Amino acid sequence: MAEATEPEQTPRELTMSRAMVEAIATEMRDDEEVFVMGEDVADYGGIFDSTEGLLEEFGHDRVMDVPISETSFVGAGVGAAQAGMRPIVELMFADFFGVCMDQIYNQMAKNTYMSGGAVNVPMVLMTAVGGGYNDAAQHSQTLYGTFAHLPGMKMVVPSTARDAKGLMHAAVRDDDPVVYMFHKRLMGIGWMPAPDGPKRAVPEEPYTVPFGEADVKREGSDVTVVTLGLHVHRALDAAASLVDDGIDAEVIDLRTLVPLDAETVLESVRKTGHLVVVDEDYRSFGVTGEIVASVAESDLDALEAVERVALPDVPIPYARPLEDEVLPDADDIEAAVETVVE
Amino acid sequence: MAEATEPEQTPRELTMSRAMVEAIATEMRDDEEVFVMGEDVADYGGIFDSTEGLLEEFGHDRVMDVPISETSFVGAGVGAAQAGMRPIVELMFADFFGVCMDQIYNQMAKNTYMSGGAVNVPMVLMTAVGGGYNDAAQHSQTLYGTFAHLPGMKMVVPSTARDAKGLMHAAVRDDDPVVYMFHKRLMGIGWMPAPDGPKRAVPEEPYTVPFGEADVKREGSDVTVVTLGLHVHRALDAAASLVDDGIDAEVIDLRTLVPLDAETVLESVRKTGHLVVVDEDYRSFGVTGEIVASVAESDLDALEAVERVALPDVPIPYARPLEDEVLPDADDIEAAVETVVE
Amino acid sequence: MPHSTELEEMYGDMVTARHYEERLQEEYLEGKQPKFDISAGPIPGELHLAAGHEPAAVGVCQHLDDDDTVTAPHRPHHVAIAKGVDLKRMTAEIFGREAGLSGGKGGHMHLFDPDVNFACSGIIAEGCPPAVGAAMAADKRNTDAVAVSYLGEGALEQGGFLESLNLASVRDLPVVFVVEDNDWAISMPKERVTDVADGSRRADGFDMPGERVDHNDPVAVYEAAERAVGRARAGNGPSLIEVQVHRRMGHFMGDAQGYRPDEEIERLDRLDPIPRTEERLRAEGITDDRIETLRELATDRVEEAIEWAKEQPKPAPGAAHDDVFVDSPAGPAAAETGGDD
Amino acid sequence: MPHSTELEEMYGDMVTARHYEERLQEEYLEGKQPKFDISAGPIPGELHLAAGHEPAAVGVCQHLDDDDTVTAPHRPHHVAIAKGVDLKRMTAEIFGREAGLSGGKGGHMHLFDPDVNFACSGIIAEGCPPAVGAAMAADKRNTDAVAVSYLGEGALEQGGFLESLNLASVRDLPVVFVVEDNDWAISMPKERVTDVADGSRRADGFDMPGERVDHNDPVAVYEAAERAVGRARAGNGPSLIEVQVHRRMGHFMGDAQGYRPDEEIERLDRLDPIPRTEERLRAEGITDDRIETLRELATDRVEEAIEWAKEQPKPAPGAAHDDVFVDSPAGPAAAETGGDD
Ligand SMILES: Cc1ncc(C[n+]2csc(CCOP(=O)(O)OP(=O)(O)O)c2C)c(N)n1
Ligand SMILES: Cc1ncc(C[n+]2csc(CCOP(=O)(O)OP(=O)(O)O)c2C)c(N)n1
Ligand SMILES: [Mg+2]
Ligand SMILES: [Mg+2]
Repeated sequence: MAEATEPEQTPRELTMSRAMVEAIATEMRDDEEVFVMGEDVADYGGIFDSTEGLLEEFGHDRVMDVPISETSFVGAGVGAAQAGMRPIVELMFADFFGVCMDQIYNQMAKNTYMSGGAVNVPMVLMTAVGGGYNDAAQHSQTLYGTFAHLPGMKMVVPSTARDAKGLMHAAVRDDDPVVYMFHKRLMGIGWMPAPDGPKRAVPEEPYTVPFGEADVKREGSDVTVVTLGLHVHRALDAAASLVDDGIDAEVIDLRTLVPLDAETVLESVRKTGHLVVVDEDYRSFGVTGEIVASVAESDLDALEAVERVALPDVPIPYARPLEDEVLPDADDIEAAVETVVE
Repeated sequence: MAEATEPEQTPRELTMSRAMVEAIATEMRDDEEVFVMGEDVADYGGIFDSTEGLLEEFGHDRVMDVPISETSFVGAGVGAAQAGMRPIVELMFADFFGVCMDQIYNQMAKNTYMSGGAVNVPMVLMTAVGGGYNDAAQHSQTLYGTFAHLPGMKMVVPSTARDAKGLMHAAVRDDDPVVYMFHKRLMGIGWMPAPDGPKRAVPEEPYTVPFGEADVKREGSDVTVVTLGLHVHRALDAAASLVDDGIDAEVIDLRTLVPLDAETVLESVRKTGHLVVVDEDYRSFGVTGEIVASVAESDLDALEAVERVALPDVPIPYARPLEDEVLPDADDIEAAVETVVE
Repeated sequence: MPHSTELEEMYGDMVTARHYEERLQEEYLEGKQPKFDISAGPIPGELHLAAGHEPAAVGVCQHLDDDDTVTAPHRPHHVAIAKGVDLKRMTAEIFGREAGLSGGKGGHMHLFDPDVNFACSGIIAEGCPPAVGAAMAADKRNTDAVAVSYLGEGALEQGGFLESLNLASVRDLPVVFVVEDNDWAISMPKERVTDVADGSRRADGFDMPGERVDHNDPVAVYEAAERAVGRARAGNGPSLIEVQVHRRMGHFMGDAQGYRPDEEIERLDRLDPIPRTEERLRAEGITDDRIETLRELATDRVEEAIEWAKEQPKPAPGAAHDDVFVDSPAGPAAAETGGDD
Repeated sequence: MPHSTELEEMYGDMVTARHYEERLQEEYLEGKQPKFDISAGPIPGELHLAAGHEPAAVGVCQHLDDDDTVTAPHRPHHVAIAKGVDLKRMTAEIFGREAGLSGGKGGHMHLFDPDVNFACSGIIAEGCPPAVGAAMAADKRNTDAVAVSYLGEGALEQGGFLESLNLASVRDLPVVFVVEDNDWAISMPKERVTDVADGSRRADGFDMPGERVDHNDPVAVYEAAERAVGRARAGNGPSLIEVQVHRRMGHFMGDAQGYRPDEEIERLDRLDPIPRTEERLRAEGITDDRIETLRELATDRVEEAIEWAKEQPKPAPGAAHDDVFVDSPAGPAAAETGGDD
């Protein structure tokens, strides 16, 4: 587990993508064994700017464009990692996991265990998630639950530039495979406007954000809103407007799903009694169920009311009114909060 | 939705695999458009006897061995189904989903929705699940949560020969894609001893078991044990021995995960107040979380205590003491029941 | 050699497709003023246009009937047009309208028109296996229908394509794989991702005929496809055709193409298949007037489709909950799982 | 041509591997008396034995050092032995003991010996990409290590293999793909699943040298591998070798092989590579006494390993919770997710 080494904040602001790239570049400078591979990561700089500028500094040998054959190159990452290198492999969209999941979940995630710890796989699988820009059913998913359900991979989802940098440092230095999911809407890409939230003061020096520590992004006493990724900002928006109704919401950003910081959630629920779990992934058999169940199982008495806000169990539709209907927004969160505190 | 057409029981007993094959053969006789394809489904009769005897009656054209290239043949099933045929495609082990998940979840499951209902995919994806025979991390999983989380496919898991037959008839006749997961330990294969439970009186004539109706396999008043597949029998064993402690357990067999019969679970919990969810799949972000959360969200007050019994979040180990440690058994269920009713 | 009516049909589809893409580009970009925001405007999301790919579409589809199946990838419009997909409803789909082919649920990467057996998928090479399945259905039913699977040269490396070659080959299925080689997979040039410049050579390892059409010419494609489709229809199994095409626009709208050499972009007009096809028409004795008429017909058809599409109502939000299953809601629990709206 | 010490080494590994498989078969089946129950006895679960495959293992691995990587599929023992995997700890793993290579967590399809860079996976062809990755690491680090990926002929159709050919080829990586063609994939004969009888032709579509060794002979394999490994080590890129081998036993123990023609099974002894290799040894002037000694050494080694393994303690149940991560428990929530024990 990476140590928490967060320094004082400095005023410099970065987009989330710049913060990620800064961490990757630093790790590449410090360690020859770190390299990046993926589709369009070199000259293009990553479709969502996740590798922007790396080619110029590190060249095509360490920032490798690879054929559109995810099983081969994700698996090559596994092989290189087992040989002791530290590959950062980009899967362009998490939605594409279906063409290479065996390498991800049966090899990358299990080899450490299946070898009884004789080998390990220090690899970062970085991938874009999220909808809200009308890219339809095959390019808009978060799939948080799909990845978190299968054992052997750590899983991180930053919501701010500051967390993104610290989590990336921690991911590259981690000796285990880490799935690093960045939400497209948070990257600060020119053509995909981001909420203001994620652009944050980011310290210049390297630091790590430890895995398994949720972050209370807003303290409150009436209701606990648990979420991650883009929806941290949706929840903060909802919390801001709930103030007018006299409701003081606590917003917890899980930051890592594996390991999961159930403790911080539980403590908050013990304080507020009310729980709303918000997720951009499909509702059933996923993140919201897990969070609710973990609280119910640990301290049922602490729980006075609970609601889940998530994508209903439908593929993500294309047209704006349809996508808006199914993606949870701040209003949905407000409504759920009002239901639980009523 | 298939109509419930269960006739009176007759005394004839079949293994689960015979019951499945009987339904498939009947459907193949009735409809030329039904065919079977998979690895070793022809001469071998299916590694787990799921197609035993079909080759003899229907020949190699309708019982097709196909190359070990799951993306191609699962996808061919999708294409044939969209063309109006009714393929039954076998994925030998659910554990292999990683090499073909795109066809399963991005095409088979989504094409109906993405086409706004213009096309549909009447296909059965049949696959073997489950551990308990020391086949280790890549051949022992149930992955119930993984499949149930992703929208667009129905999902059935029989626990008895009687249900297996009726669910297979319903699956083949359904106009939507159905993932039919059969537990190896329940098939009644000579070399893999089954619990006595699944071998049941099976009516000769065809009948359907409707989707979305859980079955109360044992009525009881003190605690609700919700489970599926092999663990229905583990739960019944636990219930039998809990009688000695004066505990009367109700055992609910979900039978289908999609659609999920949350209503039957809720009614039972309203009666007993105590809930134990038992699952052979990984604990986190899966079936147990969903069941607990759905009850908590619908009627928190009905719930006095809850426990989850599932595979901890570790890949499935090989050696007997290790696998026994992580697979839930009747003792684990008893212990959980005792915790909730205490 | 196509006879002159066929030439006219192919040309008509080419100019329809070209005008269509140019107009969609306009509509798309117009909606993203003053600042490019991918989710703004009448056509949101990614948009992959196929200007410069037309010969691959028309040369093959000229041999197909409605009963034949075509699967296309993320860049599907030209193929859809050549296959005879309902242009109005397709356009409405791209504009996210209720009257769209999918009622607005699919968008431009997920066009389904069962009347002409056309479908597409946005995942690289994943249209190949369903095409093999459609061919399997034709084979089992003993019809003479064939299936054609389109893919980009960037998909030549993907497992789903390679597996499909083998499955089609071992079962002698009536499939034609058509590779549109536009030299680029987004920013990756072909030589960076494979050592084999001639993609049709992928067929070699599977005992399948492979043929490359080296210039972006509808007649040459027509002739190669005549052999391949004929072979398939006669029950003699699958083939692979690679066609050299040219991507006249960015990979998707908004792609600044910084990675692309200027000379290459400059060359595009010289390589444009449309004027070259016009020359061919003239050589066949088709008059300039007739060519002009064909162009006008194409333009009118496109304008009409776009106008019609834009007049259609948007889908009601609640429709988002339908069509997960044929018989949605899917059972007693459907209300429970119906989400947060 | 291998010199005589090499011949002896290869023969030694062949008879070790053969005796090993025969003894495992005995142990496995003995534990399943009177009724075959897959989970009973000292070796539970599936067991895939490689008797009859030995030449493919020894002929290639003879060219490898500990620094070279080998990935093997579900039928790995002969390759592991030829690669120099610790026989005692491997055996302990197969018997599910604490001293096993994986402490009993892996079993026979998941053997990992990092000391000699050996790994295997039970998913068809999924060992190929990691082998390409090991070669990529060698390439980046500028060592002369190579990687060898073994697969069965049934894996020739699988996307993961085909993609790996291309990735290795386009980056000129030092990989050798070795296909063990035993004519069967469980019950499916090769001709049912592909039209290409010579699996090495898969290389054709990727501009890679492919070579087939048509008889189950360690010297012929040695020579083909000498070219392929040499090519890889010299930085000249990947190759594909297919070797004809014979499956002397069922696909897994307990497989009654009803699908297999009697004549074929009867032929197996005539095709046994071990007596034929002995003839070769004699031709090279190696005496019968020496051959007998090599056999005895092999037998002793195997017996010793099995005996040792069976004496080892079983793992403590609690160990099942370790090794998910290098630094398990994985964080504050580890206790929470620790399950139901
Ligand atoms: C499995 C998968 N990987 C990656 C992508 C992202 N992607 C979409 S189009 C594209 C490039 C495709 O290139 P090519 O096949 O040559 O078609 P073109 O765009 O040139 O027409 C990529 C990488 C995808 N959709 N699916
Ligand atoms: C992706 C995948 N599909 C199917 C299987 C099941 N399976 C295990 S071994 C085998 C046959 C393999 O045949 P081949 O590659 O020729 O190797 P052999 O067993 O003959 O040595 C199959 C189908 C698997 N393990 N992985
Ligand atoms: Mg291209
Ligand atoms: Mg074989």
